[in-house]
Amino acid sequence: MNHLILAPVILPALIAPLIVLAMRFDVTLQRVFSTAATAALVIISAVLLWQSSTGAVQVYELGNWPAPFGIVLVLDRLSALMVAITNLLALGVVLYVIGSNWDTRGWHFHALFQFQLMGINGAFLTGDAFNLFVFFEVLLIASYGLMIHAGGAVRLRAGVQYVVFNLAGSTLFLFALGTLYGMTGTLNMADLAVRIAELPEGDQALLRVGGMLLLIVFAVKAALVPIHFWLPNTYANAPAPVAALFAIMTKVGAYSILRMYTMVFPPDTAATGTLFGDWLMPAAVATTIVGMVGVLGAATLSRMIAFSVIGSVGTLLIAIALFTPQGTIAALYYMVHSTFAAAALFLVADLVQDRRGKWGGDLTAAPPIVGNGLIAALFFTAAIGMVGMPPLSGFLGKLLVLDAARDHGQMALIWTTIIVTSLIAIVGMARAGSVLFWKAHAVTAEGGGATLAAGGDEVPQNALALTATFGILSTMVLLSALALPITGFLEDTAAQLHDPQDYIRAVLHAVQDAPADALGDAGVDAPAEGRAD
Amino acid sequence: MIDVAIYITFACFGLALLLNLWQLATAKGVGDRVLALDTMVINSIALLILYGISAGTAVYFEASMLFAMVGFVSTVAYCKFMLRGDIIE
Amino acid sequence: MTFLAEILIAALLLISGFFGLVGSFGLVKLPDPMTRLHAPTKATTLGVGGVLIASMIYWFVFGEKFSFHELMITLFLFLTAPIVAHFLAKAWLHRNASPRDLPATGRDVGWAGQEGTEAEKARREGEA
Amino acid sequence: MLNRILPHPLLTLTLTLVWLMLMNNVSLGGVVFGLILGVLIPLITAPYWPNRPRLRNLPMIVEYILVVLWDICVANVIVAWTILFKRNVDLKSAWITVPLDLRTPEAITILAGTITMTPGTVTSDMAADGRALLVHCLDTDDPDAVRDEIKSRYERRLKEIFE
Amino acid sequence: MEALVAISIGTLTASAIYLILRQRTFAVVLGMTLVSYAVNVFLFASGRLAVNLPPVLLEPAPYTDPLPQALVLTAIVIAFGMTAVVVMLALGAFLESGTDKIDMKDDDNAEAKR
Amino acid sequence: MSLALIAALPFLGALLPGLMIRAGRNACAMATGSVTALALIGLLLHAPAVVRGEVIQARFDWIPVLGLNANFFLDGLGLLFAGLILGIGLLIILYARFYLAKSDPMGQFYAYLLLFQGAMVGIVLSDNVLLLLIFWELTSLSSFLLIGYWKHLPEGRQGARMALAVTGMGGLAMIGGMLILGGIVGSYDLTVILQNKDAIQASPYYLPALILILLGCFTKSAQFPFHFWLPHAMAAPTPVSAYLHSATMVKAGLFLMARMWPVLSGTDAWFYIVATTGLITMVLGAVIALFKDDLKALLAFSTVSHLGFITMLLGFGTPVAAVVAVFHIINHATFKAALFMTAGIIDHEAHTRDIKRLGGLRHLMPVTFVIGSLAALSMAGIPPLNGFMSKEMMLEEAAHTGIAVGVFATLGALFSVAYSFRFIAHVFLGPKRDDYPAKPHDPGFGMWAAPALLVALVVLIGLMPNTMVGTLVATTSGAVIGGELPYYSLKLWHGVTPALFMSIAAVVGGFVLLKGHGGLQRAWNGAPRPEAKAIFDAFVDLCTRAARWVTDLAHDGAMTRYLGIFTVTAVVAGTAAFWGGTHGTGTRATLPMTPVAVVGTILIVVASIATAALHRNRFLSLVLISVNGLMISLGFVYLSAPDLALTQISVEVVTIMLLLLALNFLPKTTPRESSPSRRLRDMVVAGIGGLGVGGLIYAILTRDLGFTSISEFHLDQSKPGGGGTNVVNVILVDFRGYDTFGEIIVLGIAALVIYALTEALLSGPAGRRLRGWTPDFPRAGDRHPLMLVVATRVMMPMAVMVGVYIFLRGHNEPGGGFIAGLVVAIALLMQYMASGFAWAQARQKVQYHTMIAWGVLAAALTGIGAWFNSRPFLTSDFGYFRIPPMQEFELATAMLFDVGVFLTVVGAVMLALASLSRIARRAGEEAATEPMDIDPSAAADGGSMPQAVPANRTEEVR
Ligand code: NA
Ligand code: NA
Repeated sequence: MNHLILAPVILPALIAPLIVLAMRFDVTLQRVFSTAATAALVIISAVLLWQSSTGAVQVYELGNWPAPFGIVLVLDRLSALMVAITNLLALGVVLYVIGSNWDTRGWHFHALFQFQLMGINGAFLTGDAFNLFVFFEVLLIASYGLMIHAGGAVRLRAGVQYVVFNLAGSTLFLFALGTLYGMTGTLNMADLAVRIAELPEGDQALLRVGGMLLLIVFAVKAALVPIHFWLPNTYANAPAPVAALFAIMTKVGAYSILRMYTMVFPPDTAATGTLFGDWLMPAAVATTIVGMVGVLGAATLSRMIAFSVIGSVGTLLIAIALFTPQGTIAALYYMVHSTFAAAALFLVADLVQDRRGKWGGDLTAAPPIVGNGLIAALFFTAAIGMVGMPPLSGFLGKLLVLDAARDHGQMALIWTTIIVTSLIAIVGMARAGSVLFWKAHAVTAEGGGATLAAGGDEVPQNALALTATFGILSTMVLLSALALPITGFLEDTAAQLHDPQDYIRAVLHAVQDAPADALGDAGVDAPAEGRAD
Repeated sequence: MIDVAIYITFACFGLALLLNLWQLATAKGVGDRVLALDTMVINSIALLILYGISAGTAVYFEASMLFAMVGFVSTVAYCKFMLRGDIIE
Repeated sequence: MTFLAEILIAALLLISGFFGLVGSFGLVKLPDPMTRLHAPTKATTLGVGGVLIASMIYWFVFGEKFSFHELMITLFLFLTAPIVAHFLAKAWLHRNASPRDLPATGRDVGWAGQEGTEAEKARREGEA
Repeated sequence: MLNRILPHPLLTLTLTLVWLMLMNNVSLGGVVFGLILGVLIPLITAPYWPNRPRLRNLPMIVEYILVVLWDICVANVIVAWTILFKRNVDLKSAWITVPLDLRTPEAITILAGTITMTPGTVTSDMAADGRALLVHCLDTDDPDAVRDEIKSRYERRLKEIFE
Repeated sequence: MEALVAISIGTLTASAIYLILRQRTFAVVLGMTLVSYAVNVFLFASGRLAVNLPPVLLEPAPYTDPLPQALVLTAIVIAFGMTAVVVMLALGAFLESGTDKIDMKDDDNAEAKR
Repeated sequence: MSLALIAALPFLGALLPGLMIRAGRNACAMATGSVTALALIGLLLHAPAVVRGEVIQARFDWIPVLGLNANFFLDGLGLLFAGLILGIGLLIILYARFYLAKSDPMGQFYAYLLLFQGAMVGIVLSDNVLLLLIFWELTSLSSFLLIGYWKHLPEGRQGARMALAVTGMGGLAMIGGMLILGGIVGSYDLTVILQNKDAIQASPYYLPALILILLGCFTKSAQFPFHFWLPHAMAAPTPVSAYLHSATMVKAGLFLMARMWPVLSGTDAWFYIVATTGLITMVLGAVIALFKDDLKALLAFSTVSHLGFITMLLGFGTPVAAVVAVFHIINHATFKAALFMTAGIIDHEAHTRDIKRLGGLRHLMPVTFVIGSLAALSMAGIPPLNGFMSKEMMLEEAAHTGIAVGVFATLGALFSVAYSFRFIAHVFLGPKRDDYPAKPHDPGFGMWAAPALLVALVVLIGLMPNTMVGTLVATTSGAVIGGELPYYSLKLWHGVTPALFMSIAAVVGGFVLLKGHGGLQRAWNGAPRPEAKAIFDAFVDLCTRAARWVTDLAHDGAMTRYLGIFTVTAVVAGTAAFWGGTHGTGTRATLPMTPVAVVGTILIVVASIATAALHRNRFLSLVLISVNGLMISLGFVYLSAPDLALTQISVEVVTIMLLLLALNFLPKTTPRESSPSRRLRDMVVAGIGGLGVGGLIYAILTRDLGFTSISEFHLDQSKPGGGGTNVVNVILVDFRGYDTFGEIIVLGIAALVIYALTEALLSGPAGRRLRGWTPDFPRAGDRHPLMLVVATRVMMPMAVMVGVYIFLRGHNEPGGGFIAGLVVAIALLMQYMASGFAWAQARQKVQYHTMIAWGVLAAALTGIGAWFNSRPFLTSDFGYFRIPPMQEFELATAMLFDVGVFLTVVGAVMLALASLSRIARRAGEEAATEPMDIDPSAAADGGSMPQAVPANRTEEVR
């Protein structure tokens, strides 16, 4: 029993109410506690990552009830990895937020931020399908609050769209869960896997419906075409640091697909076969195209970044939809990469918008901003990462995806898509960067003006914000430089995912160790067994 | 004998519900519809108690109690809205 | 004894069913909203009341326990029904009646719903 | 002091009874726990009930309740009759003003409620100074008689109870 | 009985979808409320139907499946929280922008203005 | 020095210029030069071994799962290119030190230059094609930065973007090619690939791989039809042009063709694609070069032409041609770099590069004249310079290949002579002019040293080819061919060969052409011809517009369509999934349809359809929603779910109240906006959605569960393990207490979000708008009617009592913290409705924020409490106690958890309503100071007159 597994959930769940209770009028205290908690989460998740790297699957039985009857948290390589990137990203974002004073532009930022972390970490750690729904809701409702942080007409209207679309998604989630429970009588993911493998033949069609609806739910979270529509307006209108944090949100969907469709509905399931991969792949390809075309067509910086998020999700989902260990390695690497790439871009976008005054993020020429060179460098670095040019991790990620897709039936389509859309994205990002940072000099030259005056006094002293941005950018360098140990870890992770027997055994040990009929006539004996330490 | 009475009473309240529905669907003003809704709640309470008798259980009692409380509050809220717009000014 | 109780219960049930039905029928049948208001506020209270008393007797005789929590609901309904009717009437008056349609209060002020409070009036005048 | 602990003794009693009703049995434990709650809850809710009226004349209370209960039964029959057998065109509904002698809000509320629960009348509004009730009659030939009956049958008794 | 439940869920869902596809936020919120009713009943029904077998052990066995009920309770609460937020958000959007249209065609590309 | 270090040095060194620039421009240039020199020395240390035929290697694992490893190797080809890159790089660094103006940020320039250098060295040293790709793309990137170095010039920006787009495209295509190649061979290591010629050429994927790789090479080396980007990249500072666009980057494509030559060449496809492309490029480039007035443009197209020249040779696929290609690579690097630097000097001194404004400079700039002329003569292929030799050998090879090839090759050479002579004649010869934009004179030694050195090489190689480069050519050619060297000889005089005549024809023809240049130029200018840049720009612009159009069309904010698509997607995908699987009809016995159930269903059906049909009357639609809620609660009771019924009905009323509070400020009706066809469409979508869901649940309901549900365990263990008889509640607070924990947090967050939103609204434009808000329908008098106030006084304590009751019994009978919380909240709401928010709030001691926080904390701490019992989070404990005179009662930690639920629910509901009430207050509503508006007992005659209190004086809710 390793209570540390619970820490990524319970720590923010304690800090957030504490902030509401004791320090809701004191921003400084909030900052201290929020940062300290997030830093602690980074350390905790590093320890968890290290623990998971042994290959052992650790199970935490909440309420001391054995799976599948109670809810369990499961720490395997994948969940440890996801928790780690979440908290690392969060640390960067919270520092940025403090540095840029975003947290003082509205109420309850830090409390909502901690709840958001709680929701995301919880979703990654849970081993129960319905609990996944609950934590989806936790992270969503916190994200609603963060998205509309500081208000404003356009943001609120975009917020309405965001909430409504996700409510529709959550509703579908429940329909899917109802169907799955109705067909299998269980909610535990490992138990679902076991039961689905033994499903009566006549129930297969309905199970397929359940699986498909669930896939759509996750696809909504991941922003897969044609149900990605919530994303551009949301990300483009959310406060930029919040959008940066949201970079992990689409990954929650991707994670869920990876988890569910390698363990619960693996391609060798009699009932479902390759159904999900067959549907996912074309959608992923379309997503990549829509996203990268959007990058080229966007009129504002944040919208461009939002579309690049969609495009990267498409590439990620292509890798996932392969449902092979190679594909999963590629997917995981690209997932980590694209999270930080998108976050970095959003933070840079905020730096830019903050300094451009009335021009904001419009991709039209304006006088150069304060610190043009530095911010341009940050932008180009982030953009290089996002479009997948070397030496940052995006290029390696795309290579991994391409290489993994080699044996897929749609190989030509996949390769063409990824390669052509990369070009489109390169052209789009280059255009944006050149307009924002280079054309600015032309404006000065023509107008004879100096740099944007607005910068001088209004832009806060934000060394911390710059540092945070730099920190997030440097993760892409590290991902690239440390590719050897990282891909090694991911290789093991993929192996663990594609052979879920260890996971299932670890979760269901109580049932499998007990006599076969323990469930039927458990009577009074079972608690002794079930609740033993 | 009780069973028959229960059956008839069920039918009466069921019919009453349908009449309420009819009123709800055809009434001209909103006030009439709120009244129909309130009557519906009362009839539902009767049905619940009746169900308790017919099933021989008291487990549904709290539901009818809550129906009574909630029906009242929502009707008042609807009326306050019609009167003042703001229900908790 | 049991037989008597059965008859009593059955009768109460039938009475309540009858009044419940009549109340809802009146809702449909009566000509205008104010008259319709009379039907359910009265008939249905007795309708529910009958069932509640029947339930109490039923438990006392067949459940062999003294059940009186039904009184709780009765209490509640008797407390709330007049308020509901009052509010519905006020709402109807507000939307459909003018002071001319109503009798005089016999005081130097009008009816509360029609008149509004002094503060309210002052504010309206201030705006105008 | 006692007033502090028991701001509304009658309410405490009522709540204890409510508790017993909820528990649906009478036991010593139940009474004790009900009393505890009956003391605690008014302590919390007391601020919401300022200017609590004092009740006198207990027999009159009982009498009043019985009268009203009887009238309710009668009301139901009469209204049922009206609904079922009287043609709508024959209905003679009317508005009547009932001037009030009562001053206590609680008493006025009970009167208004009684009016609504009894034959063919609904309390619809109150004068802006609280000195008259607007009552709607479902079907009456003589509105003044209705008004007089209300005043003599109910208001008189309430005045004895409350004021 | 099963058919009645299915019809109810189906009609609720259909009405809800129609409302969700409307242009004004209020209608969409209504639709969301309706569809949450539908999905709650759906989830509840996934444990199959039973009459008068509440899962309260004071009554004699058998019992209906208690688990979907617990799930629905959680879902109801969550849906309530969500509805509260979306109502408030819709109101806020209306007060800020003067329109309660859910489509944002006019100012689609507008950046967040601070 | 390890190869990896040689490749890494420039990258590491790229940090230096930025630091050293603080120590001055010389220090900066010195530091940069040292880095390059160090790498060059490291490289040359390996030279003897390479010449001996050894292959130097360095290997590091990087991403073994992908086969992408940091493997380097050095053979003759690598040595030549690395030498060129570092050697010329050194000269460029020297040259740039004097070329750059004071205002140019030199640190940045050198940093970019070193990045580029590192990337180039990486390309030529890579022993892993994926690694090579990385360096390949890096050159595109760093050249993007270098071309765009002068940020204020639009040509620089556009040129940089075009270069990036074109070479980036090629690089991406090459990724595909390399991946195919690696797939065929089973390794991405070049040394392995190079040994698998047969496997590669036999593979069906050979042609796609070839085309993709060549795309990369051609774009990089500016081969037709991708030649157009190169001249526009000339907007870069001259050192960049000299380095990237003559000596190194553009040769990366050639390098790769040479590198892959052993495995890719020798096929018809190779010959036709590569040789033809090279030939066309050579001729076309030369023709265009003749008509360019900008010196750098002339040189740029000349470069294009010479690259075509080399490409063609590689395309011939014969070993001798390969040797010639290698030789010309060396020669071209020397004379072209010198020429670029010359052009730079002229630009620097005369302040123009326009040939039409130049002429007669031999008098003013004698040193430059000598350097430039010698280099140009070599470019023209005039003996005894090195350019002559390789051109002769090329013509020889062309003549052997075919008549047509020979003719075109001669034509190319002819134009080459023409523009070379033009360079000399129109810049240096002729009369001195008096209208130069500046006063030109020879620059200082520092600036002409580098080109002078190169021209010295031009002459020396021409005179003593074998001494100078014999070994280098042999070693390199050996590496390219990957086998036995053919017979060849590097010398000026090969005897009377076809090439000699072709050469003579070219020189004579070139002279003639130059004489008639004036007329030809006019004809050229007059002739319509496609302008590549315009086409490219138009194309990119078109793509951008198309991308914007299609993106904005699809993402126009039309939420209604988004949701429609979502619904259709779900239905279509769900249906498709269904039809693909085996479906057996359910055999479960169904429950009888009772009349009351039928009535309930009718009510739900009618009410829900009516809600949709009448939704434009918003208030009415709420009433109809209530009917649904009521009937569903009734249904829950009927179907054995009392807890659900309780929760549903109480949640519903709170929801309705929230909606009513919001509706107060919203329009009361919805206009009819959709067309009938649109409504019909939506009805169809809604209909199939409803059918799908209804069908799905019917199918589930009519079949038995194929397994034992896990809830059997819950029923078994509820009492012994959870200590409660209400299994639903035990599941909520114990078996699945963690779900409930999440659920109350959702509720708490909802309240916080609503509060934060209200704050934002009140401080924004909405707050101002609210101040001027007037009700949209007349308000009745009597805000707080006496009857309701009095009734509430009795009912609120009773309702609180009911709440306590429901809370306490929850564990064993229907009820629990959540429902209790709602009941209490409803009781408070009743009070708020009766006497107004302000009056009630003033009597309310607990802050709702605090309540929510304590609720969540109570639940969490209860769960954590189990840790001290060394049990997992949320492990419950319970026991039975007895305090006389009460009966035995149970206490469970789960109840403490339920207290948390209770507090959160009350706090959240009330905070949400309080927020809405604050909006109302801002809208000009007065706070009530009395519990009721009309209190006949308060005044002797007449009701009390409630006094309005301005909003700001009443206590704000936090
Ligand atoms: Na009456
Ligand atoms: Na527990």
